[in-house]
Amino acid sequence: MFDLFYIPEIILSIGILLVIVIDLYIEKQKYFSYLLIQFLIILASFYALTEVPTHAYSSYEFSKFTSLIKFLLLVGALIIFHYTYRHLNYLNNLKIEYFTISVLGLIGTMIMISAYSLLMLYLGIELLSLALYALIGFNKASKLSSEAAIKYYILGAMSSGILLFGISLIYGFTGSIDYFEIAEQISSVNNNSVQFLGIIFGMIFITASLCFKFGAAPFHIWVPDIYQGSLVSTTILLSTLPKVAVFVVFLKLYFIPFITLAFIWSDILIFIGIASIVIGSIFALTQENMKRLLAYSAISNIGFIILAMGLVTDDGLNASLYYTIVYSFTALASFGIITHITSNSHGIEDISDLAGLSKTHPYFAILILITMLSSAGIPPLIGFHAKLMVIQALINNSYIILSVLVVLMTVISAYYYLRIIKTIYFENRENLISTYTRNNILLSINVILLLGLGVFPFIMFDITSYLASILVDISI
Amino acid sequence: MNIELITFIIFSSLLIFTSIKVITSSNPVLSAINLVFSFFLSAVLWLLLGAEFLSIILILVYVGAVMVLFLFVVMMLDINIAKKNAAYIKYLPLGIGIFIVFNILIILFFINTFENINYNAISSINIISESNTENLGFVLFTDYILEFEIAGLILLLGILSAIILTYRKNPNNKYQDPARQIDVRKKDRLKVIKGLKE
Amino acid sequence: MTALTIILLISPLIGTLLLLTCQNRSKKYSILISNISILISFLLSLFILYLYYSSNSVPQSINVLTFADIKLFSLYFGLYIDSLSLVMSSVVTSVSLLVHYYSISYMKHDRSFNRFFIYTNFFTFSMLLIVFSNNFLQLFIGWELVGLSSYLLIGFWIKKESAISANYKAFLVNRVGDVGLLLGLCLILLSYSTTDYNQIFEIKNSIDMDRMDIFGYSFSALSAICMLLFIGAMAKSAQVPLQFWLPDSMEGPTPISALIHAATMVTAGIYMVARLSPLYELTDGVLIFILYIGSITAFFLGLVALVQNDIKRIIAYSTISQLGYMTAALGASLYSLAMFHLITHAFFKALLFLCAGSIIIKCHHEQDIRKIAGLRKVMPITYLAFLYASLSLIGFPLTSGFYSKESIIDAVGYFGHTIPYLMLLLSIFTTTLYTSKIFFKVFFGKCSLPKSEENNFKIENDRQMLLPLFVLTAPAVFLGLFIYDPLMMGLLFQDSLAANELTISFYNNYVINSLNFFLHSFMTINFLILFAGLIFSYFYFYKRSFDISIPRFIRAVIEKEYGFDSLSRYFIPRIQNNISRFLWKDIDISTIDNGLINNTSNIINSLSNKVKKLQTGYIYHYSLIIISALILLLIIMRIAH
Amino acid sequence: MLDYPILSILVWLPIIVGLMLVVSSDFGKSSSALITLLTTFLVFIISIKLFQSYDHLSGELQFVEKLVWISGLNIFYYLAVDGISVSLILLTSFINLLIAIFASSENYENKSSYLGYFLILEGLLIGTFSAFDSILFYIFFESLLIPLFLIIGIWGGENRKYATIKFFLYTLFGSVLMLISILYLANLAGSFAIRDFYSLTLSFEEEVLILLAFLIGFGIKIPMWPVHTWLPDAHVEAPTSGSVILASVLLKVGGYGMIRFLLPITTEAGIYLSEYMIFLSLVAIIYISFVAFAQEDMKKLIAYSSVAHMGFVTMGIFLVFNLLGKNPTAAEIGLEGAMIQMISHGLISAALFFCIGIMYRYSHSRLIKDNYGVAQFMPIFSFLMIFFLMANSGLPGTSGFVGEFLVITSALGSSFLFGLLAALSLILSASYSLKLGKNVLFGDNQKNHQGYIECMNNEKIVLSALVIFVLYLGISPDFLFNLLDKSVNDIITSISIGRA
Amino acid sequence: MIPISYYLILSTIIFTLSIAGIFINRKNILVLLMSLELMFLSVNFNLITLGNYLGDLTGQVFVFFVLTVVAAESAIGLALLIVLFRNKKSIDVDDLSELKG
Repeated sequence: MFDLFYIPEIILSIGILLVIVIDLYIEKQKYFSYLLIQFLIILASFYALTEVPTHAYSSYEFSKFTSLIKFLLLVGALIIFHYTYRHLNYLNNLKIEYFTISVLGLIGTMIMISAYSLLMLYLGIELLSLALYALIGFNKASKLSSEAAIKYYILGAMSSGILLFGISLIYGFTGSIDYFEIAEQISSVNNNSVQFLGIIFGMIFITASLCFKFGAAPFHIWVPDIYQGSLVSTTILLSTLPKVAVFVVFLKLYFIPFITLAFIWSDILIFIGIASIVIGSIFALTQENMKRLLAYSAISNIGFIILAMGLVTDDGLNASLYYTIVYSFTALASFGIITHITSNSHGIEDISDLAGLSKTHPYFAILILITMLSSAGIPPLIGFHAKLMVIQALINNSYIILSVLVVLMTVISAYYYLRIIKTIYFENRENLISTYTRNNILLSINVILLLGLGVFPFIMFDITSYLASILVDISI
Repeated sequence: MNIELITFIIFSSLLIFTSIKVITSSNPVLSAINLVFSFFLSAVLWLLLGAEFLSIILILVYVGAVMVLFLFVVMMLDINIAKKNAAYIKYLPLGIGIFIVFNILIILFFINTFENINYNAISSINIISESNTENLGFVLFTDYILEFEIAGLILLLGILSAIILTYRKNPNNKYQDPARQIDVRKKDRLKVIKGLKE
Repeated sequence: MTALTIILLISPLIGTLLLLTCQNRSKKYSILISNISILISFLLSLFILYLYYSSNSVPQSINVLTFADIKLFSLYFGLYIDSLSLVMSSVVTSVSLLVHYYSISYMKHDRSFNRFFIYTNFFTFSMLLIVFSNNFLQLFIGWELVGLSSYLLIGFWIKKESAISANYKAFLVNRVGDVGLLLGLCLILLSYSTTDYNQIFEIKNSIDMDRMDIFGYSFSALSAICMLLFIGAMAKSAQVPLQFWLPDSMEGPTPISALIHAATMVTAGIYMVARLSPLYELTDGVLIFILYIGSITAFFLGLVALVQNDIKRIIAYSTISQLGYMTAALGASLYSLAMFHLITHAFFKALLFLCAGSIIIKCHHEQDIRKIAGLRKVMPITYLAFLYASLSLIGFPLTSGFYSKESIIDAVGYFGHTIPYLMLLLSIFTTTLYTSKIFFKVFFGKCSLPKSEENNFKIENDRQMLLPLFVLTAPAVFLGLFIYDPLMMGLLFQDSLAANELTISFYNNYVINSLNFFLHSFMTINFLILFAGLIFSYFYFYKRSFDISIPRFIRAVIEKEYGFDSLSRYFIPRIQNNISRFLWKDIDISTIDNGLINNTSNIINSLSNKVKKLQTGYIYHYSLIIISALILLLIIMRIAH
Repeated sequence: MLDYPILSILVWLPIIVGLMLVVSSDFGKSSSALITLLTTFLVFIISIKLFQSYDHLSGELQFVEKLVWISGLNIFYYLAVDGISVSLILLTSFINLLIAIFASSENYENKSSYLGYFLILEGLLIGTFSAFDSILFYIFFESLLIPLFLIIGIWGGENRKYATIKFFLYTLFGSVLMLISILYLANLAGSFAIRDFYSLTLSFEEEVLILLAFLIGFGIKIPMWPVHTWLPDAHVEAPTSGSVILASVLLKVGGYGMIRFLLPITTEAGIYLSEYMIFLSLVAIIYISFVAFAQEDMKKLIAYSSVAHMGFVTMGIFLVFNLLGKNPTAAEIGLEGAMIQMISHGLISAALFFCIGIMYRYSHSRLIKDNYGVAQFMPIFSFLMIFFLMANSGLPGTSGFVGEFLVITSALGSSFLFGLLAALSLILSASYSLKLGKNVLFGDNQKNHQGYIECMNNEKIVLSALVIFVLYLGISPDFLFNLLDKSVNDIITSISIGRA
Repeated sequence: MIPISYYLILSTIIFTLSIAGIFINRKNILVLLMSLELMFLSVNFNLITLGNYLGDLTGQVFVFFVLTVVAAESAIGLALLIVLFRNKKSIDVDDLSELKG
């Protein structure tokens, strides 16, 4: 049982305990602890890739798919921590606990990804959520931060309750919490029986809760407030790692235990997806706050992912995977840039703070330009290909009207991305923006990837096809 | 009508009553006390369901620790007793409405009958002894060992977060910052003033 | 002959290009280049004309240079050498040469001396392009280039407000005609798949039967084409209702008025119809239309000349009226007569204009005849030249104008076109009146010039200005007599014009010969009217023995050019402005841009602003939304399953 | 055939140089201008080489470069040219060369990136004209927005923010609908290659919807009435060179797209709707001419005139539908007319925008009333401008005439009314073009507040080059016809065969 | 035996009561936290009941973990509450609306 196959999680768990202890003794040398954590993550990611698991704990899945996703998460965390360290350091708010809590949350995401039973899933989600509650409230001096934290806490706990209620229903009507057994059970249930209805109810509860975690409309309501209230470094974490994890949870839940219910959840997901796209686009239109705007943009992006997933086809699955990875890339870049730009020693708050950035910091201006255009889905950037794949999947499944609606929303959403570009490039107001570095190689690579992968989209396409193929291997 | 049913009816109606009190009472202390009552009542009902260990845990952990924590916070924060304001009344019908809709949706469904459910493939049920605690302990440390470990992580996280969130240096404490002492330059301290010649 | 013709044609173009390159050289270069190039053309056209007649050549159509030859259409530079084009080119180049020579002195004080010659040379080239064209595309190109040079020359004085509005108007009105011409051209291309005159003449009959729908009516394709082409001619030759640009074009330098707006360009329409006479002969109804247009123009625009006071404008209206005669002749299928009048008119009208120019220069750019008087003594040469030109214009027996004009009137009457005949007859009277009006007012009475200049006989004007007057007098007075008989016998344009037999029959049965015609004319009503006109004007303008008050209403109508004046000056611009503003402000900006486009974005924006309020920030609202959504999903599922 | 990938070079050379210029702000003004000049010149030379090596007797696609781009989706990196593409590529490289020459004397803040964006734009335009994979086409088509957006937004006029956003969203709106059609077609065809779409059999309803989507997409780009309102705003705010490239090349993308997509794919629907579409074109020609007449801003006037001239292009294209059964020759005339009109308008509008830019330099106003009596001070310039205005009003002997003439001929082949209405443009275009000349160039400007002086040598070179080409195309459009003939013919025959 | 539905209905009522508690409450965040506790209680009820019905221990194991997690969660929640109180000097729900729009 204690084989080394769940090494990344174990490494991180044990390592983080060590860091907590070590940190107590070398309180002043924060950089050392930080390096230690980064080293841990690198080690874990190394093992995540190299160790090909041979067999599995019944409620914990190991596969190429999960290892790859974990690897991506770890790399993401590495980058995020890199930004975070410098950002917090600059804001004089650096505590090594921030990283330890983050790492625990990271473990939570990994558990979610590997979870093969509802209990494990619940624990993973909670580990992540608890970490996020703390991280959001981390900026103790800020009213907004604590307000956001308490909001997220109450709503998050409520959604946990809903999740649990759903789980209990599923457990009650199938007699198991193991994905595989649930799947078997559901496939043998009569479509018209009461039991079936109960399972559907349970599934809806779970869906609602997961959509909440995902930030999909109409369960998105917390997203903008929380994005705005928390530190940028928390926002960047919040908008990337949990999304990927929840996405994988979605995939695994819907494509393993609930696959026979696809005819029901596909409609729900499509509805939720469209609602997210519409709400994300429309609400974002008049936002003044940068993080808030990006939050709505995230909602709309999540909508694309869910929509593609709701198609229950190979190309839909492919598209959603593609979109998720691209979205994470883009979010990493956009928030990453914001961590580097500060105004009056605070993080960038309003879009108008960015006015004239192109004159004072052309490097960052170009980065934002590319990132925003990619988010808007303008070719040849990678964001375009992501949207293209989703729309193509929609059309291949004859959802023409929906696809028209979706592209119209894309046009609307393009407006607010353009507004940012407009502020940066076309306005010459004086600003007090300062940056603590002239450039950042990681950030540059990240942004160049948005362009490069857009010109060579087949790289990304091959990766996702591979991921999808190994995912399908497992689920069927 | 057997004794079990009577117990159930009494305790469950009490439970509902205390629950309503929890959410409606204007004084948070009262709410907390009612919540404690609810936990007690639940523990009894859980006993009826044969979950002895959990009912003990509920009382020990919840009433003993969590609810005390709640009360502690109530005291610490020195919160005024809230008045029932107009908004409360305004939203009450909505609350009742949702309450009813939700209940109709689910309760009707439950009433419909929960019997005759056909479970095809239930995995093995690990019952090794009569004792609920022993059984629980067994599965916890065999089948659910990984989850158990994770629960440990969660608790660690809880501790860590609670500390990091609430801990603050007392601003009244006077202490020296050695780094700043070392960093001092002469010109920061010494200011040469050219005086007027007398 | 071909090579010579090419040189003839190219010479003014080369002149233009050379002039373009010597922008900053002295005036001498400009004078030399421009005049010599035209001189070459002139001499060559006379020479080729001589060659043509002496060697009894037949008309030939030569494609010289192909620019584009695709199966769809071909654009080539071609020459149609026959008596018609050669005679026309002789007229054009001779008038052009004289005007060039005249201009040397007329324009000597102008800063843009060189530019003037660039334009005139270019104009001559364009005109020759029309004259020698053997296909419609080349015709159209020449046609437009002529319009362009006219545009540039009218607006030659770029600082003069009236001039630049006049050239704008002239170009636009010409464009109206061009629409007709272009449509005709396109139809030709569609129907015949060629634009070559000869090819079209050959297959005209087979195509004639083709019908085409225009606004629901069926027309013969050929008639439609001819009609459209004539609309082009109407604009260029200033026929009602597209005549109103011509008086305004008098804002240009006077030599230009002589060259372009009297002698050459305005006759391009006449020339074109004559050139296409084989086609026009086959049409039904179009010729009648032409006839009526012509006679209406001749009569009514002559009347307008009566009430004008600007010397150049009077002559301009006279030009329109005379062009009406030519058009009427075309309409009566008397193509050679039309050409004849074209030729004579070119000379005497050019002469009139040059005289006017001379007067204007002498009077320091005073053009109002009420303020000019008594120049007979001061400008004897101009006086004489003007006298001869006027006699020719009014058709005094034996002059060129007499032969050409009387023949047209008599022939129109002879062939039984009563109403046009009457209008043409009456217009003799008006012609006489306005001509005498200028003549008497300008040359008689008390001299209007300051005393110092009055007695200065020696310098009437520069010699360069007077020489052309001398030279032009000859053809203006005597040319008619010389070519009348051969022309009427159909010898002159034998091969080029259709329906010569009509003219010939008229000649044989009515005219007999020129002398007979001269004698006979004294007995006709024409002469009576002319004579009455002369008597009347002698007493009215010279003796001032009586005064006629024309009713104010009629006077107003005539002065306003039957409303065309207001139409062109106020209504059309105002309508266009109003329509434009309406379309721009009300439809484009208000309806489409603000109404549809910006409103959409505004609606979305305000929608966003409104729905944004749903995000209240209160936890209970948030939880309410989440729970409601959950319940909604549950209800939907409950209903669905 | 050449043994090197000439199209890829044409596409990527300017893009790469442009990116370098954009990213590195270290280049000085003069060196960046020199680099741009050299690059555009090189591209121009290469495109001439392309033109020379192009075999115009063969209707096949030439210089094909086809690589798998995204294998799973059958998306190809598929560059090729036919006659239509070659002509437009020539136009693009020529206009860009002129812009490089013109811009060499202009003074802009951050000039190296300014020029860089133009180079990127050039590459993308060439890519658009040579892409034969629909997604590749779409990518180039959409990417065009980015550099232009920045050019107008950064170096534009007062109201540039509004104009750029409007321009961007407007065109984006059109193109996303088009994208849906492309995806739909690709789903049916199983491939994204444009030529594979031609052989699809679509139901009538499908065709109508696809046609409408394409019509909106390309109609906005070209732009057609009533979706033209972005153009005047964009033009007014754009810097001179921006206006030039926008008017002379970018609008052509719409027409090109119509010929590539609309004509062959949605033939039946096109025939059904042709009268409405021709009506729209006629509205563009007449209505917009009136609107142009009312303008007080020189650039707006020319912008509206562009819309009106593009009306001829769309009309020529849509006439093909109308004439397909009736009169194939006239259809061919119409399509060639449309193509020639595109090229010619590219030259003439470029010239006019250059002219306005030169005047703006002195008067700092684009309003007609602020520019007065220019001819007194700038005779050569005025002469050239009058020439271009005349060309704009379709004077025979200039290129402006040929296209209009062919389209009107074709229209007459369809119905007299169409021909007549189209021909009215002769009057209307003259009325607004000459009004501009009359009010701006002529008149007596005693005071001369503006301090006009004759334009600089590089500007003279630019304008004279345009004069030469306008005249050459007007007098001897043979080479263009030869280039286009086979391709146009092929399109029409393939449509006819497809119907039969 | 008491029918299983009774328990389920009871738990559902408590669940709904707790949800109603979240949005009826206008004043005090603490009560919200207590409502949440009530919610988890009802869910636990469900799990135990169903586990009992199925004769399966999984339900109870689940409840065990839920109790653990909720304990940790309440700790964090209360900590956040304290931070909030320090910042705002109030834990009124109505004061929690700086983030909106």
